[in-house]
Amino acid sequence: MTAFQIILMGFLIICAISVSFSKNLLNSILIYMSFSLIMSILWVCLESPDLAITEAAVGAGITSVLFFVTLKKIHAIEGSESEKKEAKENE
Amino acid sequence: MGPNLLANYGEAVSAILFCIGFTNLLLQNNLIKKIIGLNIMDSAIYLFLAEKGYIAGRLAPIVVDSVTSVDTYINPIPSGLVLTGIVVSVSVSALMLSLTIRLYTRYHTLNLDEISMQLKKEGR
Amino acid sequence: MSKKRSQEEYQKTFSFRFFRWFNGEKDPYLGEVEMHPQEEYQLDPQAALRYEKEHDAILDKVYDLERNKTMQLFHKLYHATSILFCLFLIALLLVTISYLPATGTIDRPVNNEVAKRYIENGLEETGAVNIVAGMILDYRAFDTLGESHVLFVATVTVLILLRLNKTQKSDAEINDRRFEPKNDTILQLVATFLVPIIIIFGIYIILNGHLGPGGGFSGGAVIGAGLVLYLNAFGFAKTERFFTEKTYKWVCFFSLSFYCLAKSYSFYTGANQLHSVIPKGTPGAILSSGLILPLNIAVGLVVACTIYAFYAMFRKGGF
Amino acid sequence: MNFICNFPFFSILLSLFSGTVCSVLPQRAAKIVNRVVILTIGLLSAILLVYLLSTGEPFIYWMGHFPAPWGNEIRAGVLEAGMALFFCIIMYLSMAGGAHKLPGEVVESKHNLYYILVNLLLSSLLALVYTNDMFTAYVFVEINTISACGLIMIRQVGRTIEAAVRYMIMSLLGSGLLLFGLCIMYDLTGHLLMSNIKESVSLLIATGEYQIPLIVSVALMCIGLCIKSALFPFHAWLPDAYGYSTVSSAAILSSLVSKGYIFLLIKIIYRVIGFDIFNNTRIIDMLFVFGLMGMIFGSLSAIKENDIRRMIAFSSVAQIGYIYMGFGMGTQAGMVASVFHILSHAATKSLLFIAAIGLTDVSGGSRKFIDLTGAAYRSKWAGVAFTVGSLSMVGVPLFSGFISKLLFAQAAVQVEGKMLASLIVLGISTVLNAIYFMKTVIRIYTSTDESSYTSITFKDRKSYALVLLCFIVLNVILGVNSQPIVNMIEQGLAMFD
Repeated sequence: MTAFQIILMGFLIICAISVSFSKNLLNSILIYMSFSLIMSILWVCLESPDLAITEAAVGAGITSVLFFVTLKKIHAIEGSESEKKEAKENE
Repeated sequence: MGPNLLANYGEAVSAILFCIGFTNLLLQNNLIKKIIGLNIMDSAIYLFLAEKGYIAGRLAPIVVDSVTSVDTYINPIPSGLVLTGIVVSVSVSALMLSLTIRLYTRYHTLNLDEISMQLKKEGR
Repeated sequence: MSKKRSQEEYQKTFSFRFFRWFNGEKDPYLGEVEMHPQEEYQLDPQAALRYEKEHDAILDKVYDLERNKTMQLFHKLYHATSILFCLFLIALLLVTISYLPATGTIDRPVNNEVAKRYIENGLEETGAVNIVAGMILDYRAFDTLGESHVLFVATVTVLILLRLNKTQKSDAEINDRRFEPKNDTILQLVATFLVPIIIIFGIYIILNGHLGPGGGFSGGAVIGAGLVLYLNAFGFAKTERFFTEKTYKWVCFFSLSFYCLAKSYSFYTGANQLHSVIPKGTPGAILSSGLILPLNIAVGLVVACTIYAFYAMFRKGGF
Repeated sequence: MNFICNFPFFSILLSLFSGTVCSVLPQRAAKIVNRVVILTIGLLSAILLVYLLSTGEPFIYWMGHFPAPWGNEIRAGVLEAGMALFFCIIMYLSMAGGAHKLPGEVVESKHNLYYILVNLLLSSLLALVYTNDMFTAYVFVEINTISACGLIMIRQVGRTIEAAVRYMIMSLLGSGLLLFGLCIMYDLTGHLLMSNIKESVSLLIATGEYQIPLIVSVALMCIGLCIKSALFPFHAWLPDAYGYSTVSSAAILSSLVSKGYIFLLIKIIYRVIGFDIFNNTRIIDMLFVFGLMGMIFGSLSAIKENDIRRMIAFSSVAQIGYIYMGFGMGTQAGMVASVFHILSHAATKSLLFIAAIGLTDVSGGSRKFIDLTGAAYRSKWAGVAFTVGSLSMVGVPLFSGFISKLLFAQAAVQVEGKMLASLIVLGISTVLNAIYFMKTVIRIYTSTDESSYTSITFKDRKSYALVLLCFIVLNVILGVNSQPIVNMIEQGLAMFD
């Protein structure tokens, strides 16, 4: 169990660092999602199922959805710019 | 250095994560990444707290077969605190994201430095 | 040498003006200053354009990030100090942690009489099988009351930032429709299966908050996620049939008021050593543990509505 | 238990509940509810204060059915009740003084939300004042932060939103550090209630265990609260936030929000760590140095400023420096001076913000000094009030600022190592204060020959003038009748132990 926890924690640190250095915003949000998921597994290992459920529903679910809507709103998801152009041309 | 660094490896990881989040919040130019940094920072603190409640070889604090001996379960207090904390961090990140949307619709950038440059140029 | 001033001379002095101003008899400008509306100053348009361009050029020079040496230096200095500060913080925290009591062991200050009573008497005193739920909704309920208001105040700020008025709303709707999946069959079919299951699972988590892991907040988040999925699959037209801003307002109002009043009752009776009339029930049954179940339901409703509201606000600035 | 002991709990719950109620009420009703609630809470706090002065004993109130180490508690002493009363007075006056500007600054449909924010802000301030539990304090600190952010950006111009983002980033750094410090403290002591933590901490100090983590945790909490209350190097968000938000918001933010955090810090110093233990750490030297730097650099930035509201905002930085200097002295006298300065600064700064809006209103809405020339002749009450505020800030006798400077000087004389530094900086800061405030006062009393203001009515509003009069009276009361208040503060601080 300890080895498993240590591996998970290593993943956590890798995720946190790669969020900071990734160029693409969508990528960093996906990495953050996996960060939350790993965190919730870790909490199961630490015998706190309440936290695990909440983190899985909130960190990996709701927060990420909100991030995605924001990205869509600010046109940061790749492709949405070109889609917009197409839509304009169609009009 | 104290004696317990290796035994407290979970806390050490949470301290490193805290500082990564802190650095992101302080240094990233991009607002979205700042917000992710904020979330990482908060999660790190919660990991720290959860580690504090953990006792090796004991069960989650849900009473099974009406055994209410203190030697059976882990400490429930940190879990309760973290539950409260998670709600706070969700609300804060929703607020920050909506601020981001507003800023973007007005200035068309996510970089705070560029925004303050624009404000200075407007000369008010 | 004192000389009595004549009336005219006196009228010119400051004190005369001050006293008249102080008594409110007269405005200092009336009579002394000829008052007429200022003529609008009109700049020659070409000169204005030139002037603006010059101004912009100067500003560009001053605020040009890439070429301004001092500003660049400042930025580098700022980054360097921040990184140093963070490294220092890591070192400090690691040293601190190395001195903390070892994790996982039993004889630590954390495992004291507080945790002992929560575990040993929690079932009896709160009626909740899940000790964490009993702790946050009964022993330390004031925190949780604050927490639900944090969520409420966050919604209020999001409303302030993103709610649009009627005229802007139609624009936003047109803008939103472009992003909306136009009757995606696969998504709709999957949603028809998934949404009921997700919502039932959320309700299960809420209702079992005092019996197993879960509770109002996580269950509410799950239900909110289900609603968001439904919205994405079928569009605003469908959801607005049962969920509008008014629904949100009243659900939130009733749940939070119920929460406030119920907790006020329990705080009041607790502090004044009165007997609380709320029955505890048999531990383990669904209808047990006093106020915890209704409070979980209230919190769950607030959270589900809030999450749906966040999503709708972010997407098009209204419901 | 006496029925009056329920009052702190009633006031917190009343303001929380009124926040919820305001969300469904029509706009006018929300305004009335807001006013009535603030007045009621003020009244409750006044009664509580009288009761506590007569009994002379602080009391503990259980929040729930369980006693000390298990349940949650609030605690009321003289200082807490006095602070609550004072916060209510300032909040009521600030809301009333800015009420006539509100329709122009905030969109009509969002007035309700404004009152919700004010109610919740009040509840969080009251909870910070009364609470006896560290984690509850953290939760209400977050409510305070979010609602303050809402108050900043409810007037939606670009500057305020940018300021709100900066404010949130700084505050979140602060809350993160506060929470981390709190967690380490919890790990060392196993308690969350302030009184129990204090027992454990004194035990730890006596046995010499866990010294380093203890100091680090205290330092983290202190730095977190310093960042949140805009101590000098962390003040970047402050001028825009105070300078461009609505009038009432600026007055409330500058006088109450940062004071709530400072009061929490006082509680931590006295009730969590213990005054003597805190004074033996190096932390007070750090607070002292940052306080001194804030006093000078805040004033220097204020002198450079060309905008009246931003100038007042920068002056806040200097005044918060004063408060931290008092903490840094490490004596009872310094602490009393700081607490008195919290009161005096709150009364004066909100007066200045509200008077400044009167001056800018009659100058065509411009806030540049050049346009303010002669503004005091056009709006008499605002002119007089601004002068009173400035004199108080500079430290002229008869006004509250004089007393706080006197107390600071007296406290400084008693401290050996820090006497010279604090007296010199106090002198320099007073001179700098005088430069920029007197410059403004002279400017607004210079008559002009220009005649570009005909379109503006010169009439003073009655309610606005009344608010300014109340503020002036409050200032003079604090300045003339200071001895009972100082005694009360001393009594309240003694009750903390």
